[in-house]
Amino acid sequence: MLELLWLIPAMPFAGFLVLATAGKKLSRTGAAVIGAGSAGVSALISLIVAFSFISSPPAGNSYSQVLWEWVNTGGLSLSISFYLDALSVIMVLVVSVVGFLIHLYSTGFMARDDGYSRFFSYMNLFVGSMLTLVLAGNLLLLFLGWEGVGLCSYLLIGFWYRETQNGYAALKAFIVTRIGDTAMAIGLFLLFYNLGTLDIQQAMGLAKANWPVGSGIAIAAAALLLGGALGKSAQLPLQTWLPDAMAGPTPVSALIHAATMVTAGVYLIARTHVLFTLAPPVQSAVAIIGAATLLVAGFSALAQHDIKRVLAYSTISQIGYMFLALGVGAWSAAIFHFMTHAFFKALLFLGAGVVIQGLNEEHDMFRMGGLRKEMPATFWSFLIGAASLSALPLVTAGFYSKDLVLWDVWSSRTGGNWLWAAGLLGALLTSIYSFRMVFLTFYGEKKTPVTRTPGPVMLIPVIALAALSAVGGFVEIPGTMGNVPLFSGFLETALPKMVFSGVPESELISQIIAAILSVGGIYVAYFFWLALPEYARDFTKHPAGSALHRFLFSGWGFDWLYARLFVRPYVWAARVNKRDVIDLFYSGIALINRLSHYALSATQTGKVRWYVMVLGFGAFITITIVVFT
Amino acid sequence: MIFSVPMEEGLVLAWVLFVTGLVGVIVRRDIIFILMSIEIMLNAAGLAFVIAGARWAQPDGQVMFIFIMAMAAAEVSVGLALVLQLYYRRKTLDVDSASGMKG
Amino acid sequence: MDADTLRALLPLIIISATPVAVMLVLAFYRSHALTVFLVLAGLALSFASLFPASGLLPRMAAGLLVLDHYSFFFMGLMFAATFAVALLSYGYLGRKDIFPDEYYILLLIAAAGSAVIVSSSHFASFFLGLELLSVPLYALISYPRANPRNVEAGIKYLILAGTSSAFLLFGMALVYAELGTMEFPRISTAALFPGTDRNFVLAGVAMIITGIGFKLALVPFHMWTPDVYEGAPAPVAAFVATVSKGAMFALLLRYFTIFDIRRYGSLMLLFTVISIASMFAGNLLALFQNNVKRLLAYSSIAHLGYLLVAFLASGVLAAAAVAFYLAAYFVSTLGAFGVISVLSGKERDADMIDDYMGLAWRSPWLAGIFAAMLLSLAGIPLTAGFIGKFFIAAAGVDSSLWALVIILVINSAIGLFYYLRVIAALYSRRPGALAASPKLPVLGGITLGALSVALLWLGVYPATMLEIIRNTISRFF
Amino acid sequence: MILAWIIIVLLAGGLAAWFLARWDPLWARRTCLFALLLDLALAVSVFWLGHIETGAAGLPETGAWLIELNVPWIPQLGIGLHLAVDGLSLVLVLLTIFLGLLSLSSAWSEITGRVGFFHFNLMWILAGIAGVFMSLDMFLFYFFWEMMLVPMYFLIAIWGHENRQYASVKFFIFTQASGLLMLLSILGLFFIHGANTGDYTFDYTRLLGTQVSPSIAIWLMLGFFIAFAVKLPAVPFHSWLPDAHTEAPTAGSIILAGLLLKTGAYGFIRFLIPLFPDMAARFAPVAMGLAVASIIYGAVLAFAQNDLKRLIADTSISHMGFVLLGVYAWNGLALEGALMQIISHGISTGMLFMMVGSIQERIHTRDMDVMGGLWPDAPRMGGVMMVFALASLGLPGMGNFLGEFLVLFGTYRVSSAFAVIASLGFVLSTIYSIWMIQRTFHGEKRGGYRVRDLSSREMAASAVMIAAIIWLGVYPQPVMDTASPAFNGIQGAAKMQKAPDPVSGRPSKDARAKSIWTLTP
Repeated sequence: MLELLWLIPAMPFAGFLVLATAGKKLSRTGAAVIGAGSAGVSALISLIVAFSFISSPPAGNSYSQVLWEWVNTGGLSLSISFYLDALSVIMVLVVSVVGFLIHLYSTGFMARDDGYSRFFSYMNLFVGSMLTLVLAGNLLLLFLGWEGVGLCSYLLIGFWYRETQNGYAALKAFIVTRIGDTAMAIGLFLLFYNLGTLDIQQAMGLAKANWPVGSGIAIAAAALLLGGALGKSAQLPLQTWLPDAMAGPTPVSALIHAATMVTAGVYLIARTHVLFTLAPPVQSAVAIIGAATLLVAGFSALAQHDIKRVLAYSTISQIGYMFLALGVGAWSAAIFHFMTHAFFKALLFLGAGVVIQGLNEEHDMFRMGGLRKEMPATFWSFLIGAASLSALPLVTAGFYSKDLVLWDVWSSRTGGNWLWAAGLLGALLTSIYSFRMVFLTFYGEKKTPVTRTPGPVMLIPVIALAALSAVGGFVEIPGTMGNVPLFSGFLETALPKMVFSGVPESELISQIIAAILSVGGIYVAYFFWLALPEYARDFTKHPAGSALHRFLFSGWGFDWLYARLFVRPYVWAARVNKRDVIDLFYSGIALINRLSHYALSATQTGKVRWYVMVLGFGAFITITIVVFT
Repeated sequence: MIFSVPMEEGLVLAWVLFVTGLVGVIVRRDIIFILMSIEIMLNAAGLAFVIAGARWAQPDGQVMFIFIMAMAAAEVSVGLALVLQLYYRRKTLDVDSASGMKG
Repeated sequence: MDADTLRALLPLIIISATPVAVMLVLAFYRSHALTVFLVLAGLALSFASLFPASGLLPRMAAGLLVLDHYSFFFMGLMFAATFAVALLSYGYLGRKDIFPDEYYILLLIAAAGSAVIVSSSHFASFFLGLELLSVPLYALISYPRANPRNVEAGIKYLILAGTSSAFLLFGMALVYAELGTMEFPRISTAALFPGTDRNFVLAGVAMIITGIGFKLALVPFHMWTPDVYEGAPAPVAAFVATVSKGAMFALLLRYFTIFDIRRYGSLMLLFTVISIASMFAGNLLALFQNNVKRLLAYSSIAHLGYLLVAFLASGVLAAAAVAFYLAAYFVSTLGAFGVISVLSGKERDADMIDDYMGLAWRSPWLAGIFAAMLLSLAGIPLTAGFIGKFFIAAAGVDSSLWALVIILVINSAIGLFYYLRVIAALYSRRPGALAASPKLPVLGGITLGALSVALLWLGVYPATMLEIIRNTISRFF
Repeated sequence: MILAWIIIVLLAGGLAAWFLARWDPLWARRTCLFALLLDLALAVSVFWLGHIETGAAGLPETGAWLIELNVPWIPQLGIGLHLAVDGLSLVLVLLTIFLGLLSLSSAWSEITGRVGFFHFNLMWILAGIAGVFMSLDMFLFYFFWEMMLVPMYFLIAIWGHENRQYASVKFFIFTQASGLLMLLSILGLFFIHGANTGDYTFDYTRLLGTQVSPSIAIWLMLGFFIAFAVKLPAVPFHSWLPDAHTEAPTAGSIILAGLLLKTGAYGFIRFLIPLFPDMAARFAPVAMGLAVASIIYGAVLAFAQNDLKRLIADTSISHMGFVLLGVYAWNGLALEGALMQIISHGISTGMLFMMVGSIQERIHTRDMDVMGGLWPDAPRMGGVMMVFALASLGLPGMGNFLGEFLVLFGTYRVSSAFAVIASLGFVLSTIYSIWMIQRTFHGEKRGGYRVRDLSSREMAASAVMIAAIIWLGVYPQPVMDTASPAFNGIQGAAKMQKAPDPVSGRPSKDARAKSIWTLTP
């Protein structure tokens, strides 16, 4: 059944084409059916393909399918080819299932919005591009998916194009990711020049064969690919665009800025893990960046008022965990955390969407409250999501994945106690801000009335995701509790095993510490924002406190820094040169001609005697030249 | 006896005559005087021809002088006709009045 | 003067006999059409007589004239140009409705003078031809005598021509004084042996160059050109711009090529300076000129500068380049002035650019021809001017006069501006002063048509003209 | 003889249109359409003829000419009417006809005054351009090179917008002056070849091997370089482009951007580098520096404009920088990339100008400060403009992306520094494209006007072009197969030494040890 592989990305693309061309004529339900339908069919096929891949794995645990020859000239031979192995099976499953659920949800969420078919065409294009990215057999096709995904995030962030703010947010997202993509493009050039091919498996094989560990080429290639990953996955220093990307509709944030697109960087590093193993300094850089990002984002999330910005910063932080795992070589742990994160983060966003629509577009958490009774189903699923985010021990999927990451970091050869400590601190922060969000929105007295309750079509995905967030973790039972490594076992066929250096029983210690921190965080959140809310309020009034609050609120001032460092100089340079300084040179020449014209025509006085004088003078010069030279 | 004035002095005389004619054309404002100065210049050239002819003892110089005289006469006659027209129009003989076209 | 020489002299004889015949006919019956018919017949006959006579060449006539293929080629060019000028004058004078009895006679005498210059090989014949050309021009330039500008132009030309003739004669006298001979060929060989006092000869040559420079309107001696072209009637201005310059340049080219100018550093320097100065002054003066006639005057100064570049290149290719360029320049200038004369009304010529505003939308053919002529002067493909400029550049590059050729390129770039200004006016949307759409006169239309066909023919398929040049000019070397 | 017919049909079509317009302007348009379609048929038949002649094996491998026509024109000077077509020229001729049809369709509604003369000029420009792409006699090439100017000048000067006089004269003088410099180089080559071999000819194939002493060769090469750099336009010589594009009518801008710029690029590939291979190799760093400068400068300039059409004109400077970079990288990949960039830039910028033309038709202004919020009124126009704005920022899946990437792949092999700086162009092109869309279609509506959406005819043309640009992006192989034998031929002609293709495994040690600036195909 693996031949159906090409249908997975083809269906959403087909949906996009139908909606883009005939969008206007379709009724709302027609658009919904095509939009959600194509995502659904794609999810179904990916389930079938995944099942057949797992049940009867093809030779060499990978299956590649070539569609047609894309470019074949001057030494570069590329074709549109899809490559399926364990890693891409999981990615395809997560992307298509979560994508379908979000499509279903958005049929309800966008019901009252005009541009219905336009929304679904962009969403289909996004799912199609993401699936192409995940299934790409060569790096250029991957780059095609990569840019397609960036384009859709631009289109969808700026979906409500009437407010210019959304436009600017979309512009910022596209440009920042584009900076990352340029780095990745240069990486591609370097790889092609040195390896002669862009086919991923071939390239990785050649790299391993020809490049010694730590060679300059490997470091350069890995660093450039890392640049691309940073841009797309919103890690330091290119993370400023994700919080502003919340300007888009909530299902967009759920699909793109939580579950799938932002993890494309993780997938890229996982896919080209050979390069990173060949470049240890770059791998440790990945870990350090991951750790730094998770702390920065964690702290910033604490100070946010807008519910979606909290989730945005939390996404940056959780991806920081994945980068941390990749950095220390725990490939399968990172992918596992990606899967669980996709479930509970999508759930949280969709829940937030329900809440926002219920309180007619109210985003500020401090003006929400007491929604426990009003929306019980949403409350419970949101709670499960938050618990899973803060890795509530044993019950939630988040616990299994995050603790696996923490333990791998602690016990890996290249990891270290500092990274582990950062991870723990991050875990604490995570549980604090997630339960701060829960208490502010669902507990306390009601500040704004609920005007709209979510329909069934919005609740089903939320509940489904809640189930996945709870159950999703059991796929990988850690050693201390029965050791059922289904997930990492499955991934071993594609990604190398984790290299342990630490002592096995330390896993229990790290799990206990993590559990204590997670529960402790919940209590801290309860203490500050439910029991003694005024304590938190006057903390922010205190001058030092308010300065810290503003600093954290603005995401550690990166926006302020980049505005001064890049944006303003570029705009100034463009404006100064609007008249095109080189053009002045040419108008200068024209001026010289004009002046000399007027000077010469002044000599034409019309007086005959002056003419004879010039004639005489001319004769005199002629004689002197002829006789005396 | 061929009375031989050394050629260089003759040419110097012709040159002096030529320059006076040229200055006359440049300085004088009255058209009649300008025409006269042109006559002087042409005769100076004629004199130079005669001197050259004398030096080489060939009649060519004098033949050329006759040509020059004929041409000078033709030119002056046309010139005077034009001067009449100008006087008829402008009631003045000042050559600077005839400077309508410039620039 | 045996029979063959007489037959060889036939063209000159016919061109001189025609004015006499016209005068006699005028005495009996004064009709404009008959006069013009006779003139055209005379010119055509003399042009036709060139071909039988060419069998007998080369031949010296009475020591004064040299009749060879070179002079016959240029004679043909002069007669053809005069033919065109006569045709244009018929329409032009017809509209001025004054009886042009002596106009055509003077024109023919001037044409005869130019023929004499082209074939002269002796100071006397050169001087005679020059005066035969100049004196009729004094009258022709101030011909209608109606408005004051004509008389003013005539007087200016007279005074300056007189002065320059004096210079020329004095130069000849000096050269004669020193070398004892007045034939050009012997002069160019005589000047070589050291005995003679070089300063006198060089001073003489310099003064001759001054006289010639005046006639060719090269820069230090160009002051008269704009006023005369503006004042003179359009056909006469065309005659001055083409025939008088062409004849003089033919003579200059013949004798200075034998004289092998390259050996005399000072002459090379002089002509280089003059050429550069003419190019720059001609183009710069014309840049923002609003009077079309003055603009064409300045452009003709610039074109003479371009011609000098080929002249300085000296060689067979350069001579062919000069001949072709002169032909192209003749056609373009006659065409341009032809359009002006066709458009000129009763009281004044159509010489301001505003008269030409939006002409293209009222009489597209006339505007098309004028634009084609201007593009040819600018050197744009499909026109003779392009091939001419290409030839000049080829000659320049061949004798690697790189500085001159670069300046040629810069100047033709500057020159584009004012040609485009006129074309822009032709095709502008605002209607111009000449509101009434001018009825295209039959005769004028035919000449302009013939000229534009010649322009395109030379521009697109110049091989035939090159063939003619090859067996006339190149045989001379 | 077909090649001569392609040009004659265009010329005759122009003349016929001019006369017919006196009775009914529609007939003028129809004759032009018919002439172009006939030409398309002729060009396509050349394609099949090429196949038949070389058997089914497809186009000749060694870049020999598909069809050749060599008739003496001015024998005294060794000038012949030498038209020939190989893969490269054929693709460019097809592009000429294709964009000619597009500009005709845009002029269908926009041009109402003096229709006959307009179409006459239009067809004669196309004839001149087709002539440039096909002529192999240096004189004939120069003849067509200058012949393109006059009708283009008339197009801008008569049917242009407010500041058309200044723009048209500036365009004319820039191109003509640089053309004359090229003329001097051609003549220099002519005489040196004549002196060496005694065979005075302007024929390109015979001039190819001339040995020119380096001191002269540098000047001859510069003459060509300036002429093509002005036309391309590269940075120091670009200032005519924004004016000419802004003031030209839509049809004029389409031809200017789509075709006239390409004659410069074609000149580089066909004439400059093969004629002076060693000098071009030594000059390559400077040229690539200029190319990169054009990419950056063009992008920054575009971002600063508030006149929409001027913005798109400046983007052409940036895109053509990639072509120049690809040409001077002078290897198979880079040349294919340059060709792809030429074709896709022609289509995308042509369509952008068409859209700007329709916007200007509706709201009579090009000033972006007044625009804004056009999307609700005209979603289809917004969609089409968005597609081509994305194409111009190099979105994968469209032709421009492939062009730029192949160029950079090729350039990286020659000098990585230039490739890295040039790829900065991706970010800058994103900035101006998205900023353009933001200020025209998104945001709230600033001017108080009602804009009607694209008519079905315009939508049909746009759909064809969108399909073309995406087809180029996703399946460019047919275009590349047509052109690659031509490039092999040209590279062979240029007798450049071949560096080892990095097939598999690391390129040989010495290939990397050589200085980075050596030119390796």
